[in-house]
Amino acid sequence: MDLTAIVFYLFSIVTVGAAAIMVFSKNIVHSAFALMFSLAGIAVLYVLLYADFIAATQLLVYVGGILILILFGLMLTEQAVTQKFKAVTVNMLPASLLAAVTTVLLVYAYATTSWQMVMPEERSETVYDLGILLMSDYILPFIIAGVLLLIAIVGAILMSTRLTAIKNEEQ
Amino acid sequence: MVQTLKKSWTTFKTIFTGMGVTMRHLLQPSVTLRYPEERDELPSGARSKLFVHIDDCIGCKLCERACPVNCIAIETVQATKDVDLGKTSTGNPKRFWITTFNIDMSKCMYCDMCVPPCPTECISMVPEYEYSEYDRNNLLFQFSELSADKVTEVKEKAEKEQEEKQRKKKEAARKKKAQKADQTSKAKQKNSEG
Amino acid sequence: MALLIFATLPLLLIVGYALFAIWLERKVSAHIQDRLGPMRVGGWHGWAQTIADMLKLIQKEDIIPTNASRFLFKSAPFVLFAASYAAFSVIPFSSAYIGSSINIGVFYLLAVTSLLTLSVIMGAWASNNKWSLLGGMRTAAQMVSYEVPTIMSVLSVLVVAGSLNLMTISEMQTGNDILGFLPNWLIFQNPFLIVAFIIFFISIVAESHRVPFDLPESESELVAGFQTEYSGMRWGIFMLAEYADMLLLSLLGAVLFFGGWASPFGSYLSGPVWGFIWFMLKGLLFVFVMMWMRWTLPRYRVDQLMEICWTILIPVSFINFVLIALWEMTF
Amino acid sequence: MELMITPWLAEPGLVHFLIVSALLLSLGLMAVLSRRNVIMVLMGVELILNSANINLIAFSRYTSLSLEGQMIALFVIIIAAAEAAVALAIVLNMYSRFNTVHLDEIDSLKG
Repeated sequence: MDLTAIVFYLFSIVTVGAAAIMVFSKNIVHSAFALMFSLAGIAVLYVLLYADFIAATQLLVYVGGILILILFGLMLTEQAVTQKFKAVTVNMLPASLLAAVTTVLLVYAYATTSWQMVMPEERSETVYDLGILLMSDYILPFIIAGVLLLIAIVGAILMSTRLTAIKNEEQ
Repeated sequence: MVQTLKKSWTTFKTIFTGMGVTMRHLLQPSVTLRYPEERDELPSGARSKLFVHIDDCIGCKLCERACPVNCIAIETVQATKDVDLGKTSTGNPKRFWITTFNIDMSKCMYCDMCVPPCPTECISMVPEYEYSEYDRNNLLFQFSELSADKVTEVKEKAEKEQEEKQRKKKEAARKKKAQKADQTSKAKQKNSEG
Repeated sequence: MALLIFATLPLLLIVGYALFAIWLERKVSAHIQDRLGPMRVGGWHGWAQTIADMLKLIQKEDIIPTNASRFLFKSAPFVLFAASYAAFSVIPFSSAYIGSSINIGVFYLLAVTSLLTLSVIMGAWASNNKWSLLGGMRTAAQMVSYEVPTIMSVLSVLVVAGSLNLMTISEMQTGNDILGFLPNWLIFQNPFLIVAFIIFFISIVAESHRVPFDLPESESELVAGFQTEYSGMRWGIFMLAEYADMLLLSLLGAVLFFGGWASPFGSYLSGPVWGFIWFMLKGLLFVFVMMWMRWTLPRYRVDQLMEICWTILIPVSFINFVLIALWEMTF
Repeated sequence: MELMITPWLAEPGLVHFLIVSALLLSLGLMAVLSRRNVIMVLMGVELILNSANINLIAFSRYTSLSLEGQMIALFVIIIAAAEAAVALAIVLNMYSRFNTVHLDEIDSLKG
């Protein structure tokens, strides 16, 4: 086994294990931190797939942004400030059945398909090519994504100001 | 907008003023001393530990009486006639053995009232302030230099002399009485004769 | 094996630097207050004081609160330190040493340092203590907010430099050609970069939570913020990570604005060893300024902190970014 | 059997990454279906998005998709960020109105 294989197995175990802890943990904040380890593991998998820029973006956006938002959401909804909080699960049987069936089907499909593979391109960097692509072929999605983010920010701010307005009315 | 710019300008200016002040203090020598190695000179007349030149003490007990907290304890024994205790450095003759001269520094409140009354200037406050102790009893300073044997000897002597004196006194008194009685009897005789 | 030695070099540097910086902090604070500071341990000006303190911390009992979430509580300091140590791998210490000369250097650094926020929340929540939680939430809010002006000012440097690789950025700043005597540092190449540098410096002070933005651990109101429940070597690692973070951001500022390992005298006094010395001097200068500021300025309030970020720094950094881009296009 | 599996395990290729992503997808599905807490459901959605991203990037490395796959993954990340911001604002609103974050207790259409 070479180093790549060792790193791959190590971090896929971390990723999947942390995801499992996230799903089955009783404490919802533990779930959130398990998600952090899972996302960081996925970033390492991206590096193994020669996608260094995406890996850094994954860390910056998911771990540094979305996860902190989620944690803030947890703390602000007063569910997580105490250790005693118990997570409630419903539909355990159908959910696990569905998940198991999905896994089996997908793995079967992946394993039996004969993929049209090409020899992996040895790239030293992706940033330059990604930038060229972003500014040429993908310029429209890029602008739309920017507008979408702007709208999302404005919407989120508007909603949270309405939230304070509602609270003030109540008082 | 103008307001904001002005505010920002004031912010920067005041920050730099403050940083200038701290930089000046960074460069100037420190005002503290590394205590056990370096220390300030005490001012003259600083009140601290009491000290007694026992050789100069004449046993007048003025300091004991002056002390408001009774931290000085003196016991004296009068010297017998056959010993000459000498003179103090100020020229006063010494007449008492100082058998105890204890100062309890744990009681002392540093009022300095014992120092001025001393006629021979033998009690004084010395510039020493590091005499903390683990045991409170160690703060009881004994200045008397007489050994226990000497003290008993001196006491016995003094008692003997006292007895002698008393005996003499008594004798004298008896003699006087006898004389008086003699005189009166003689006078009576004269009267009866006369 | 050689790789392992190569990888532990920055660790030695960080530990040595942290010992020195903590000593320096105490000396600077003492001298600013007209005191002397530690003088006894180790002879000359008490240089061994922090080593003694570290030995004491190692011996101390490691206390974990009964109701703490044990795994998270134990791992938080290590995640924090790992995040800030991972970021050191892209810092070019001299023209001969860089951990990994990857093409997305600055981006990677910013991405990895965003883990710091999470590990602080981790430790804060796991302590199960209200001071810790308040401090942790404040830290998270502060670091997330100040990441925006940091990234904007870094981006405006990247517009001028045209590369994300910190080694390339350092290399292009060697020599002194501007006006005949000024070194080719980026801050002299574009007048708007001075504004960008001021914004960058304010943001890194806030990101490494130093005074006047030390709300996460403001002693007088929150005991010690997120590290309230920590003791012994775990607390020591928090301290180490904090100082490492300070050095990391200072060195980043040195690379981005002041030429990294480039000598200020052109080719005179350059070379790998001198480069390392110049680089550390530049970084330590920023660290010293942060210490100097700590003993000058009072602390901001939480709402003031947020107001400075969102109403002044972020708009100014955006406008400045556009101006820098325009300047680059015209000249 | 052993002879076949060992070299397959020793060299991680496309299928290995796809299997990891399949596992993540089913775990995300599980979280979405079985938890009552809105934020937990959101975390499940993030996991599903990530499993899709692993697929995209794996394809971009091992097939002729080249960098296009990474490009799409980048847009997925952007959209996930926008989604998280809006979703959490909605959750906070919901909490202030219904005083709960359990999905099955939020059943009235009028606020």
